[in-house]
Amino acid sequence: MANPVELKLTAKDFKSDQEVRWCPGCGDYSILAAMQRFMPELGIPRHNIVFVSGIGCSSRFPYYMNTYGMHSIHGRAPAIATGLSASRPDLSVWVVTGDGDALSIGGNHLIHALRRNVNLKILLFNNRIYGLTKGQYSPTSEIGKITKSTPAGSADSPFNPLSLALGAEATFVARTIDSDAKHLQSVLRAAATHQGSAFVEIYQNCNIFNDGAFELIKDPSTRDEHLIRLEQGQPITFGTDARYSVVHPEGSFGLKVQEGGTPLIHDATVDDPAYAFALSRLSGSDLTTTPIGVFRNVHRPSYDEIVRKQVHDAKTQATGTPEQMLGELLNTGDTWTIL
Amino acid sequence: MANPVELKLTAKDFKSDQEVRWCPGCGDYSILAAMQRFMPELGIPRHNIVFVSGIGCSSRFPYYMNTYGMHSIHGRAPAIATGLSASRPDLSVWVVTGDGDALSIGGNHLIHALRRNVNLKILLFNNRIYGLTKGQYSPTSEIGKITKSTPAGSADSPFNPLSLALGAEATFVARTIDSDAKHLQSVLRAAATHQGSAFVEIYQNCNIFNDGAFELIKDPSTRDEHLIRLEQGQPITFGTDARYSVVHPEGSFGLKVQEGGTPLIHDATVDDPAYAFALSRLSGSDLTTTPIGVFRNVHRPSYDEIVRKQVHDAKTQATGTPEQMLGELLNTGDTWTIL
Amino acid sequence: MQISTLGPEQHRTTTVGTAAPAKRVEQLDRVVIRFAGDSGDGMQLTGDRFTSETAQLGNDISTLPNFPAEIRAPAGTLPGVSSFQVHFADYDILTPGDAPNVLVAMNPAALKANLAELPAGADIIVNTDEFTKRNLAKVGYATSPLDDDSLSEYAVHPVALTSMTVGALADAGVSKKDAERAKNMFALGLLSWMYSRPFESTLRFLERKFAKRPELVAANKAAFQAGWNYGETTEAFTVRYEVKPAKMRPGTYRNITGNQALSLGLVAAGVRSQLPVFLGAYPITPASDILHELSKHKRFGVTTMQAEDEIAAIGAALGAAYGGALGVTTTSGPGVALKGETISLAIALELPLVIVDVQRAGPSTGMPTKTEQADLNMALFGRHGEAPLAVIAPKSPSDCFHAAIEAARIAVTYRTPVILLSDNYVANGSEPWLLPSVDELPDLQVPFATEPNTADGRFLPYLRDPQTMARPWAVPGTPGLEHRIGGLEKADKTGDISYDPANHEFMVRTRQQRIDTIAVPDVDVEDPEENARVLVLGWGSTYGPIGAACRALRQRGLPIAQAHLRHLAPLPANLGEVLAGYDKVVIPEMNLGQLAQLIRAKYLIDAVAFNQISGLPFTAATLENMLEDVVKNG
Amino acid sequence: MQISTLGPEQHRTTTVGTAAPAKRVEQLDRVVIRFAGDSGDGMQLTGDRFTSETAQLGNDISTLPNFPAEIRAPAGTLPGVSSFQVHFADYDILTPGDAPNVLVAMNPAALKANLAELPAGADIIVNTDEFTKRNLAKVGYATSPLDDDSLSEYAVHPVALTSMTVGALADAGVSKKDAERAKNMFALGLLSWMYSRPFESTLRFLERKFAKRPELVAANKAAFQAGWNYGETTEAFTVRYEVKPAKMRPGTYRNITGNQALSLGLVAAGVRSQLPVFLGAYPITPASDILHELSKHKRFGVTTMQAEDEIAAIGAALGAAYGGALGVTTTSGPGVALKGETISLAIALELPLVIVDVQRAGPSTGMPTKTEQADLNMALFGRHGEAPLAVIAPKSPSDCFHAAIEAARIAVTYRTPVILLSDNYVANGSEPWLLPSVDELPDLQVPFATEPNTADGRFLPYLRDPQTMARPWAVPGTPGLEHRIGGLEKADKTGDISYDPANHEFMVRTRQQRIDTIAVPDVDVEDPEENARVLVLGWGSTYGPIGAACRALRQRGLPIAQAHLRHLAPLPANLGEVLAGYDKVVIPEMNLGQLAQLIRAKYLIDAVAFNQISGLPFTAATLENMLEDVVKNG
Ligand SMILES: Cc1ncc(C[n+]2csc(CCOP(=O)(O)OP(=O)(O)O)c2C)c(N)n1
Ligand SMILES: Cc1ncc(C[n+]2csc(CCOP(=O)(O)OP(=O)(O)O)c2C)c(N)n1
Ligand code: SF4
Ligand code: SF4
Ligand SMILES: [Mg+2]
Ligand SMILES: [Mg+2]
Repeated sequence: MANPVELKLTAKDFKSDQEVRWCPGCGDYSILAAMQRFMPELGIPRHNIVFVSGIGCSSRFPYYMNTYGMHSIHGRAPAIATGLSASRPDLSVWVVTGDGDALSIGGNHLIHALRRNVNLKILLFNNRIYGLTKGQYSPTSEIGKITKSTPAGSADSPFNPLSLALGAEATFVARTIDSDAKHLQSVLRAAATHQGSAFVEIYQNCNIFNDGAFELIKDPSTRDEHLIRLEQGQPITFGTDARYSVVHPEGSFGLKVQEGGTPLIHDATVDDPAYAFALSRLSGSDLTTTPIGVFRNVHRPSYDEIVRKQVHDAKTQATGTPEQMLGELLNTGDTWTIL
Repeated sequence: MANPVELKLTAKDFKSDQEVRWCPGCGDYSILAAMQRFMPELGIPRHNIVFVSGIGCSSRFPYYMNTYGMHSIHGRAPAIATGLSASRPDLSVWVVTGDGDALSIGGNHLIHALRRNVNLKILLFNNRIYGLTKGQYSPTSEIGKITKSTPAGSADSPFNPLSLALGAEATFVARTIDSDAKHLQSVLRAAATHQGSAFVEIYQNCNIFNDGAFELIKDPSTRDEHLIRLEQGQPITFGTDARYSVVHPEGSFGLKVQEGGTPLIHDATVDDPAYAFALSRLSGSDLTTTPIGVFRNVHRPSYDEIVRKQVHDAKTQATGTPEQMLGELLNTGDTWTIL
Repeated sequence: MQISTLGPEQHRTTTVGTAAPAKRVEQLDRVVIRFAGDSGDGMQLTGDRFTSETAQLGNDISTLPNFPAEIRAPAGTLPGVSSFQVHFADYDILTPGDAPNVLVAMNPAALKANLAELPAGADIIVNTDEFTKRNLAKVGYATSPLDDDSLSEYAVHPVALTSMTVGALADAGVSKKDAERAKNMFALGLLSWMYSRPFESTLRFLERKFAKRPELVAANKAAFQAGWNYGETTEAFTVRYEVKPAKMRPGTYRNITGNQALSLGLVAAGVRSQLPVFLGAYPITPASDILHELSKHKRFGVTTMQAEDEIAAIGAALGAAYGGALGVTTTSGPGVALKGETISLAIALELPLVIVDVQRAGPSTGMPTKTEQADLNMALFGRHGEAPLAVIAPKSPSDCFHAAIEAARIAVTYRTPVILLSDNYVANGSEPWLLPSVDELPDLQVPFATEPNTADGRFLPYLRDPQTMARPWAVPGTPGLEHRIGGLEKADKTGDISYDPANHEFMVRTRQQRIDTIAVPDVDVEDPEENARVLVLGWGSTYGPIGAACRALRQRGLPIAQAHLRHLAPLPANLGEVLAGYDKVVIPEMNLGQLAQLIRAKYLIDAVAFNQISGLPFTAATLENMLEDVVKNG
Repeated sequence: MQISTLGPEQHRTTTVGTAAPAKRVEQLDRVVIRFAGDSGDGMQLTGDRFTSETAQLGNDISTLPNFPAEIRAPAGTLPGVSSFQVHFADYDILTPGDAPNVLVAMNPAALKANLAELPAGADIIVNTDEFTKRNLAKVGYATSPLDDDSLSEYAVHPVALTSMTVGALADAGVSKKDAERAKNMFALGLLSWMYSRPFESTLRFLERKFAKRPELVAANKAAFQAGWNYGETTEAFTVRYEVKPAKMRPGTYRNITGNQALSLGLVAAGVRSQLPVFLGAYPITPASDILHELSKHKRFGVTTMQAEDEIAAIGAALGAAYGGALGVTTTSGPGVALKGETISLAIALELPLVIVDVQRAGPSTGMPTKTEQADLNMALFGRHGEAPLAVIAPKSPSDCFHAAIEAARIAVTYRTPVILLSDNYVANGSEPWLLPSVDELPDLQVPFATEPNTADGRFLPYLRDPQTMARPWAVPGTPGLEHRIGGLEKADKTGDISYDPANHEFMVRTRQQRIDTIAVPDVDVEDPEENARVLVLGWGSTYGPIGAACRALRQRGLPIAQAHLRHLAPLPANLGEVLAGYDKVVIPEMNLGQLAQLIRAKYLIDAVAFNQISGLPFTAATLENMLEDVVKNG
């Protein structure tokens, strides 16, 4: 990796020449700005960075980043990015996706990318709604949600994206919020340095079709009572004066929030995903106790690494030029010669 | 439900006239036999039972059951069965699928059926290989597995099907083994009575392409040292004379196996999935400590129920014959009349 | 492009107005008005209301909205412009009009985005309040077009719409923002005055819409009134127009869009078949509205499922069809591309299924809000193996109702998937619809199988009805008919798995024959004088512009015949004969010639393809020019 | 069906043998042998070995395996029969032969399953040991066909294959089971003797195969020897045959199947383009073997990824292509049906991609182990919107190598997806392949973009090469060329999102033109006497049977011309002219007339479709009969 100082990049360098076309007030703007400010930190030249997205409001993201980018088709970004990442170790590959794109049509590619641990940074902009198609419920919408497609209320329980990711063997799982640029960047930083798949859920406000979905944990008047900031090695407390603790009742597998008590010390590096899973269950649709930060961050060789090593080993053992090897390959097996 | 005694059905009644065409020795035979013996217990007339499958050796199952059945296309059985179940509450709908069918191409439909809690009994015959296409690795194959498509060893970590199902909000999750007819039937029984999605992983031997995959927990000489039978309300112990206990070390989220110690008491009805998740992590690819039985069995309204209630409520509130209502519907809004 | 080529010229007759004696009243036979503004300006609603008033008056109408591609593009920008065009006349019309006679431009962007389509002499009503430096700069106007002579060809009516609305509502007790928002009602009031529209329905509408906020009812009514009064009292407008009612078939009408009509058609098909409708759908523009609409009609036993993707959507619909429902899935091109494998399964299973493709411009994501007819080939051929099915297409917004019923009829009668090819143009366009009476609608009831179908008491799931070639629809739950079906090749009659070569040959040919023998009506030819040598053949949404162009030509003494296909597979039995009756066949399509290829292959005639693939419907003028050339020069 | 219609009649010349003086030796010009037995009997291996021996001898060869649909159907049943047919001759042949001259039947099922295809007079070698009551009953033989006169038309050679093998291996130190298993080597030994095959390669093969179990090497060699000796010594076989080497072009040959050749072609394309090959695939019959084969060639920088489904497979391949790899995805019909949406994206992105469809019988799951050509329409038209791409098809097993290279050439040169339509028949069939020398293979190098492409230093990702119309391949990692691409309609040159109608019209037509202007070789016509009035036009795997039928006709003095298309899109430029030169064009296809439709539409000629859709390749005889009729009766 090049030295960040040498590159002398600024946020502006990451702005493309395309006019940004989200609705005024959309949470996507904040994420874009945070990303553009974060990117120079990476110390990677712009041309070695690629954003791949699916379809959705969120998936317009690549157009606005002055890097390489592909706005692909609905749900397929993880698959496309897998091919790119596996064949191009020199690139930093980011996937931007929405709750519909990643969890509805693209659910299978997502869970397979995670289990493979492909070296992708996957940012899921979760606004709990289909924005681009103008307001149908999504797999993260609360049950009973009334939308254009569910006038009598939706009938399906939502996914908890983090639980799903953990069930799919994800090695890095985090959550952050569009409006908290500093936190967002801290999570991006952790994701960027993770080797393998980093899955980041970003709560994002869609002010047109699902306005205020995350208000409880954004509004300064309620936020502190509901938002739990996870910090590696730190006790998990929140509320004014750390009033509430997240505790692990004896004999229990889940977690509880209570006033006082001995708070759990957060450790994202625990190998057993049961811990992060328990943590992920703290937050339901109602957001009353919502952890943000890095839930899980463990090491497992990435798919790309293993695949490339296999190719590399085979190449190292090979002798001769490719042309010679090809000649030999064609001549393999029982051959005969007509003179 | 009709009274089972009245129906006077036997296993034979559930045998179709089709010649069974699995390889001699295939574990699928045992599962079929166990199912045919179990079915009369259900007390449901044959014509109200439907088996829907995808494609794979396992997916041939419906042809051999003398009920209604559909051998559909690869990976799509949960989606097809969802439409059937949601529109036909009177039917008992079973999905039979394989590790490739359910977890590879069909992964998305599976996790969505589970989150919706569609009233389906989903039986995943896990032989950790693609049988029908003659021996490629599957999403449950051990990492490093050498198969036709991975001569240098597979590069991806497998799914733990139960962890994945739990991450996808499954309400009923169980595991059993092809060779243990009694246990298999006990699990089928529990699944059949569950309202909503019941997800059952059945370890199944493919003696042609992955023979002996589960030998460790089948062979009488090793079985007892590795197989953990979960029984509701019972301590989780195994080994000769219940030598080993599954314990929950204080402060930990995962589980441990040790000699002696205070065994955990199994309770599948715990609402927080963190318990079942922890349990699911006990078994890795190597099978050294493999629980079987019902991991989780909790209640949540099924998708079908909610959807049908919405339709039912709307119908009850409606007045007039459908024809009258249609006439009114057509005449809705600003109309004008030309004389 | 001249307005005179748009069809019959607009005819004016000046009289003295009755409603507003101070103003001159001119009689027109037709008018095309385009309301254009920012996405936030409520232009769709304004257009809708104007349309409704016009409908009440008894004109024939055709409308076309034009949405921006973005949800909310930045205010005041060109991509943010939203418009609604309404064409009304005292005779029956076929299209929303090629070019507007009147443009209402709520801001500089709306003016700039639409100017190129205005014929010289058109009226432009502009909201001068929005012609600020900043707004002008946003769309790249160096100077205001209102101040230079760039609009000299047009009749420009500058109106301070925003400030006059705000002024009129000074005492209405609403916020300035709410007052400003009501400016579209001011515009509507003004236009309603100009074209002498009855406005009661609009007032009623406002009462309904703002039922929960009475102050907004009052404010919007006041804004409407202010606009009306402005027309009547100021000298800025000296003429008022009237367009007499059209002679339309007696009956009750409503104005309806294609997507609405299609949804109602599906509901009606459920009622008339006595089957519960099960819609499996995944949202996609421009088909989502069908899902939205159908989800409101649960009282008819309609179940709608928003599936996780298009494959699950059709899967669920197929599962429901297997269980005895009228299975439907609705989508657009990219969704159909994903459904191919499941459609192929439905063909093998021989189950009824209606697949609606509201076409949009492709390939790939393409232009989701634009129209196209380029999915015909995919509908016919987009599956592996020989996988024939029935394909039909509606020709106009209201025709979507009948097309949906016809699709359901074929599906349930012949136990086959049917693809219904709508497109963005008919889906979002609207026109008056003569409401059918329910019992005139076809009876779609088909019996389920209830008992064995062989002499020796067996049930053969692939034993066919000799007439329809349909296999029995034996739904789970039927005692004694337990059987298994699947995607592997099936033995004739028994449905058992079969690898027998002769059986496969038989089954492949049978599946094709099943489709070929579906009874579809003969195609009609419109050739009033029966002297045409040129036939225009079309399908789907091109019906309107083709029809308008043909009429215009005939009025100019150039004979031309028109035939329009509703059924693309199978083709009507008389089509070959019809085509053979003309020297020249021209096939205009919004693709690169897909129907033309089919016709050429099947009938070996040198049909000429005329293609436009711009995302926009043909204008009647374009077709008229092209056809004139063909008629005159062969 | 008579053997004499299979092509040139089998010619016999009796001489005194040299190798085995006691036996009569007959010279034959061609032989078709079918080895048939239970899945467990090793018939594929036996056939392979016989083929290899035959290749060593210099005959021309064509082979065709026939696998059961099940993995292991119950032993001894009809569905469990596995067979391998080999056709060899002293001249160049084009097909694996219509009907066997010799059937080796290892059990009653093998006899019953294959008997119908045997012409009268054929030799049948049966393993009498397996004709037990139980085995006979399994296949529904009431009495043994060896005991009644049902085989009286044939020359039956009853051989106690199993027991003689077991007997011969009594002292070999192997289990009875292993001894029984070696019976296929006994059969091979006998047949090798009968047809005077050189057997060294088989002995070497056994050494390799059982390297880890020397006792099995010995046992199998002994079984082979026993079979050979049985032929030589017993009186059961009085005649030995010889088939002289064919006159083949000088060079080194190997026998190769289509799937192997296709795999090697992809490796070669990687080497010759200096691009890493990235294969994204999901297993499916009959394409999986390409994935298996390519996964062995990592040393060439080939990466293979078994994806979670077909959509991910092509997605990954496209992602890799975007990154500068030679992206490939391999599948069969159901897989292509799933890939349509992504192919459409690849078309919009204008990136190179090779999509291999090894066709099988459809629709739906169909008959996975049977052949068909019914995916042509899907390849050409199976996507939403106007989504043109290049389509090519190999004509024989070894031609798959060159077709793969040609597909890669078009993909990388023109930056387009290319669909390569193989099928089960060529994929699993084999023939001798004259090994090309590596540097004769085309140079496929194309330059990546490295710098801005406008005078003012900008980079326009959709600025085209004037010759190829290809846009620059600017892979991520290239400094200064950062840009964004996607599936929405793109503005010409800049590639920015565009909803401009004129731009869309331009881009749609440009994408079509890009494909239409791909340089493909003219189609050749084989019409040796240049006096034919009838042309047979084919594509893909029908080449062999069409060619054999044409030769047979010509030998009978009936002139006929043959043209075969490798390129289906674009079609060769001279095709229209070629077709116009004949009175009648006949198009045989293993579908319901898909190419025929294309040809009729494009050239407006009354081409006659001749279709067989049984899952089996045409026999030369079928085509010869049909064509004879056309040539004679027009
Ligand atoms: C194959 C396909 N199906 C459906 C669509 C329509 N579509 C576009 S984006 C989208 C969902 C958007 O929701 P989400 O991923 O949450 O993104 P958001 O707009 O909320 O950021 C849908 C259904 C499509 N483009 N392609
Ligand atoms: C769309 C599609 N892709 C691929 C296939 C080929 N295929 C059939 S079954 C199968 C996997 C079988 O594995 P699994 O589900 O584990 O079932 P098993 O045979 O092991 O019981 C595959 C890849 C297919 N039939 N359809
Ligand atoms: S619709 Fe919602 S998510 Fe989309 S741009 Fe607008 S505010 Fe953002
Ligand atoms: S291949 Fe394996 S899973 Fe399939 S039938 Fe044979 S033994 Fe069973
Ligand atoms: Mg969203
Ligand atoms: Mg399996």
